Amino acid sequence: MMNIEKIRQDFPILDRKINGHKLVYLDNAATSQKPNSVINAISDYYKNNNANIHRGIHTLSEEATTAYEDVRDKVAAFIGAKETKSIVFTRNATEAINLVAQTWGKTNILPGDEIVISAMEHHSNLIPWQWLAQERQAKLRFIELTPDGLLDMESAKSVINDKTKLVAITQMSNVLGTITPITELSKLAHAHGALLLVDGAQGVPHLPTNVEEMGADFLVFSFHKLLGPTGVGILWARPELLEAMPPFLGGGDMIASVWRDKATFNELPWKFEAGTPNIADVIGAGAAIDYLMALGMDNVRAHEIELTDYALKAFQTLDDVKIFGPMDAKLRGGVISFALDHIHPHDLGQILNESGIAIRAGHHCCQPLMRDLKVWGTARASFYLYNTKAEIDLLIEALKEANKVMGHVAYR
Amino acid sequence: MMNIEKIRQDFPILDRKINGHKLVYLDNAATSQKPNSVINAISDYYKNNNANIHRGIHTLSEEATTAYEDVRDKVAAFIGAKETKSIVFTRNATEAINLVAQTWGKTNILPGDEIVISAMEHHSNLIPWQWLAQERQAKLRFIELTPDGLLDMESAKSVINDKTKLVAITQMSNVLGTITPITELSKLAHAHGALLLVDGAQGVPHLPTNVEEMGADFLVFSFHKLLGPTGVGILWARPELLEAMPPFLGGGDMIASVWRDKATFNELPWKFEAGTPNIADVIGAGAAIDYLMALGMDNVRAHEIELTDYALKAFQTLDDVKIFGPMDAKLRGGVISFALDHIHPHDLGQILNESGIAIRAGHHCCQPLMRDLKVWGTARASFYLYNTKAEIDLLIEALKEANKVMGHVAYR
Amino acid sequence: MSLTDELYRETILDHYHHPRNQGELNNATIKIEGVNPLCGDEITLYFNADDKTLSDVKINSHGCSINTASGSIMTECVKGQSLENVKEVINTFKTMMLSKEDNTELSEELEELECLRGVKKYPVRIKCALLPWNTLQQGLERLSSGKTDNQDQYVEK
Amino acid sequence: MSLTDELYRETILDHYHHPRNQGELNNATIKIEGVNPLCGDEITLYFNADDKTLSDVKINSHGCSINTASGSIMTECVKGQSLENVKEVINTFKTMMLSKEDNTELSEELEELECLRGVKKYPVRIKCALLPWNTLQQGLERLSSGKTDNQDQYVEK
Ligand SMILES: Cc1ncc(COP(=O)(O)O)c(C=O)c1O
Ligand SMILES: Cc1ncc(COP(=O)(O)O)c(C=O)c1O
Repeated sequence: MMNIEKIRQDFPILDRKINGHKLVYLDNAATSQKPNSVINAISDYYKNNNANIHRGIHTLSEEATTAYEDVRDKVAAFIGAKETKSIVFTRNATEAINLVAQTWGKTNILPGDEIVISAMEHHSNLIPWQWLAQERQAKLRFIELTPDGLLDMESAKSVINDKTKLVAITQMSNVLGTITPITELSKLAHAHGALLLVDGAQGVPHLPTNVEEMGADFLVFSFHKLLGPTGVGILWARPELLEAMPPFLGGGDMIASVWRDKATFNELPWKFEAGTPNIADVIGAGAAIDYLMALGMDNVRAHEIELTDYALKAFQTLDDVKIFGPMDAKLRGGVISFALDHIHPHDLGQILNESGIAIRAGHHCCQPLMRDLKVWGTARASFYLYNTKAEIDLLIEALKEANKVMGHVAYR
Repeated sequence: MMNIEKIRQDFPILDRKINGHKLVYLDNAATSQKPNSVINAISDYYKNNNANIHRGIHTLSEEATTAYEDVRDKVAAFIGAKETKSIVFTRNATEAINLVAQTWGKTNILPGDEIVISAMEHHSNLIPWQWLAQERQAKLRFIELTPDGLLDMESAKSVINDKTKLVAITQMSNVLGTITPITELSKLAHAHGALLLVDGAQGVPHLPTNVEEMGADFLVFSFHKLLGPTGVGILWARPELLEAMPPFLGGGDMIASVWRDKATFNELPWKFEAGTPNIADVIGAGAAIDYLMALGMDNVRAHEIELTDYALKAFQTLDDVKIFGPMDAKLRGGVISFALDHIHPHDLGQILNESGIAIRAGHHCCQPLMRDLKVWGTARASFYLYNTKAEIDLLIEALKEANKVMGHVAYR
Repeated sequence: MSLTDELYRETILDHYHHPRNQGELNNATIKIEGVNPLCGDEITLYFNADDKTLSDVKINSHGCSINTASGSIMTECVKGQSLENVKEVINTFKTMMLSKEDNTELSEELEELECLRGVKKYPVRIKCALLPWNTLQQGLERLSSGKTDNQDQYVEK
Repeated sequence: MSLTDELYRETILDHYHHPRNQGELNNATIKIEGVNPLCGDEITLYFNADDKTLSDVKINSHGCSINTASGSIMTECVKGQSLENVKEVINTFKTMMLSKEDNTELSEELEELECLRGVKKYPVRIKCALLPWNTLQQGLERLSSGKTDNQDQYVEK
């Protein structure tokens, strides 16, 4: 069990007042807040060790290099990866997916091949595959959802076939909260000779994650959603895949020998890290992992199941509310998308903000899913380890208030 | 005139002790140190305003969006760009060059076309053009240097012709310190219908820079060399070029409307910023600009000319030393590459480190230039606004010491 | 009265719940979409016009109250007006929303727009209010350029 | 004695200034390059060998003192040795450089390697010392795989 009150003290922003109210931050699926240990890791680095890495022989450069490279080990341990060299630092999950599409994709996808994603993918796990499919005359196919918002495994079985070269799927939906059956999908994909890319942008911060158990071939995620700084994402891939992939961006650090007309490339993982990396934030990301490992991801997950269960029940006490996604907290993460009958999510977001409650409103970068759900957007409250049941009570109270402000006129 | 002692107090790392000596940081061409205002801008952001930007309606998101977007105005002002929408945030200069090569390049370079760079380009301004040239069956050509390390304008005139589509050139060499005649090159390139990309990674941090006066079409640079955080680079381009360029990476934030099988793209500059950007560090970068603007880039440059002049003269008091690059401080930046006859640069770097002096040793990501200079690497001392003549004296003293440690045996 | 109450003053709620001129125009001279990628608001605007007059206008809104109300009031202000007038109305409204000062005068015919003035205090919402107007403006540009291929999309910046 | 003096102890400087077995071997059984991309050190290693013995070896170094001395001593240690012995020498040296403890014993024939033990205190320099050995190791692998196309490059990790 985690002591939430103690945890909250590690997050300075939680003392922030918004419109006279204490901040209730329920926008964690967009980005998480950061503990002092992460903030301090970054400023300590700049105050004591800052230097460019890899190519330096002086003390600062050596310290910076060690600190930066040590985070790779931490990331590997955090996601159960066997080899440190399989961890590539990117800017964010989005860049990591683009990297795979532009290197693995362009060398492996041929005309007539099929790429399979799901109906609830984030634009970041859709656009790169749209482009790749267009460029390679391949086909992009979609696994549909069940009426209650789960991944439909019947649909998966019908779209994944021997033409499938890649299944790219979210570990947890950032709209519905749905957790997908990754291990099953992995078996299905592998049975047809396809690879599995897991978009862990939502999953890795909230669920215990092990790439070997999942049977993944690629995993991507972003540290800013995982208590870490902005500007750091991860691409993990099986080393033999990375070895075979051509480099992504060209420049300093990713080369071995360079002539005017040709170049040879560096070893893994540096082959994929061109130019000066985001050193300070990678070190900050290491502090985020330390923080979560000390708490234990099982405990984080348990807390979020408890919160989500509480919230789902509380929502049902409201009039005119519709919740999107599964109603069983064990099948989903703490991301609750909802609609009130007569209030546009955008208006709702603003009204809640008057009480210091931060939620998100809009399409959540999932426009195709919105089209399927026949809405233009949803309101979304999403939780993390520092959220409390008291905050959910405040949310529910404020939603009742909102109904008053906007009136109950049953039009449109 | 700048008060250097006062400036030094803004940089906490300068109090650092290395091997019992006060740090003498002369590795600024690799990365610069950061003032408190930059370090605090980042931690203040995480402590008070952290949220994901653009898509949020709550207060934190609005504050974060405003703070992030305001930096674009600052960058535009700093480099004399007329339109804020012409400023694209990237990870570093390297990514910015790759962006141009992969979007503008792939839509504009045809078989038989020529791309012109110089003999002293950083790998980051070489590899992307090698790839583009290979892919498009175009030709990569090189402007040579004069014997004293200046850009040879006769050579420029002979390689730039009507087949040239792009001239991509460093504003200042990170090895020789050479400042290139950008305005002349711009006229030459434009007279042949070619565009000019300026690699400002070394130039922008140290020289007053104005894209209009330079006549540039593209300018790239990195904030980590400019008092700013790691993880933020800039691509500036003439807006009509950016409008015509296809997007680079696909994902959240760079789209307008998305369907399962197609998408339309966002306006400039967001079309080129896929996924959650490095929000905190962009805000830190804004603080770096504020710091430099308050001092005035003319003053920064004047200080560095003074230091460089002093250093060039002091070096000449050493035995067996060779300096690479122009000997007139007005024609070069404060980057001094040198060799001692009997000491490998790598050894030299380590010996100086024993006295707390941080220099760099190696090929400085310019292997083709090293081959031209017929060396395997150089030692390099590089200055910034917080360096002093006293530090240069310490460097010279330590170099004399090094000659003793390694012995004067005139072999190899 | 809380800030929110002020924002959602009655006129806005009225137009939100009973938007005027909603729907489609068959065979419209111009059909144009407007999108705000940042929040996902989308509208489709239809109008009939010759080179002098905007004779009819309809809008299909799926936006928030501000967006819907702004579009609804806009249709009332421009329907049947000369193109010249329409442009002036657009200018007046955009000036009101975008100028730092808060002293744009609204004529009697435009006084319904008054209720949107409060939106200025909420910078993120200004775009919600502007989307219909910017879309109309782009539609007029297309009209005068003669390119009436009905393929256009206005993207809010 | 300062740390630096210790590092640059006489044996290293001697091998740095008078490297043994420097140069090229014409028609070598194996020619292989070794590169440390992080500092730019490059060596070219040549050796003659059948399936039992490494009969001759030459090295072309352009590295720092540690790199050059390490390569020079290596050639002395392995020249004329059975392949089995060579592999053992490589193992011994790599263990000495990479193990946390500092208790690797060096036999009499290898005692010249002793001078490189001090390098362990300078983690960035360990790669300088290892490059010739890793390159030799890769060369031996190529020998036993039968791929003697002389196109190989070992890249230090
Ligand atoms: C001239 C020049 N160009 C490009 C770069 C690449 O900069 P970054 O590593 O920040 O992308 C550098 C810095 O190493 C440089 O000195
Ligand atoms: C499921 C999912 N995938 C991908 C992303 C993209 O993450 P980022 O913006 O950090 O690249 C997000 C976050 O917005 C997400 O929720």
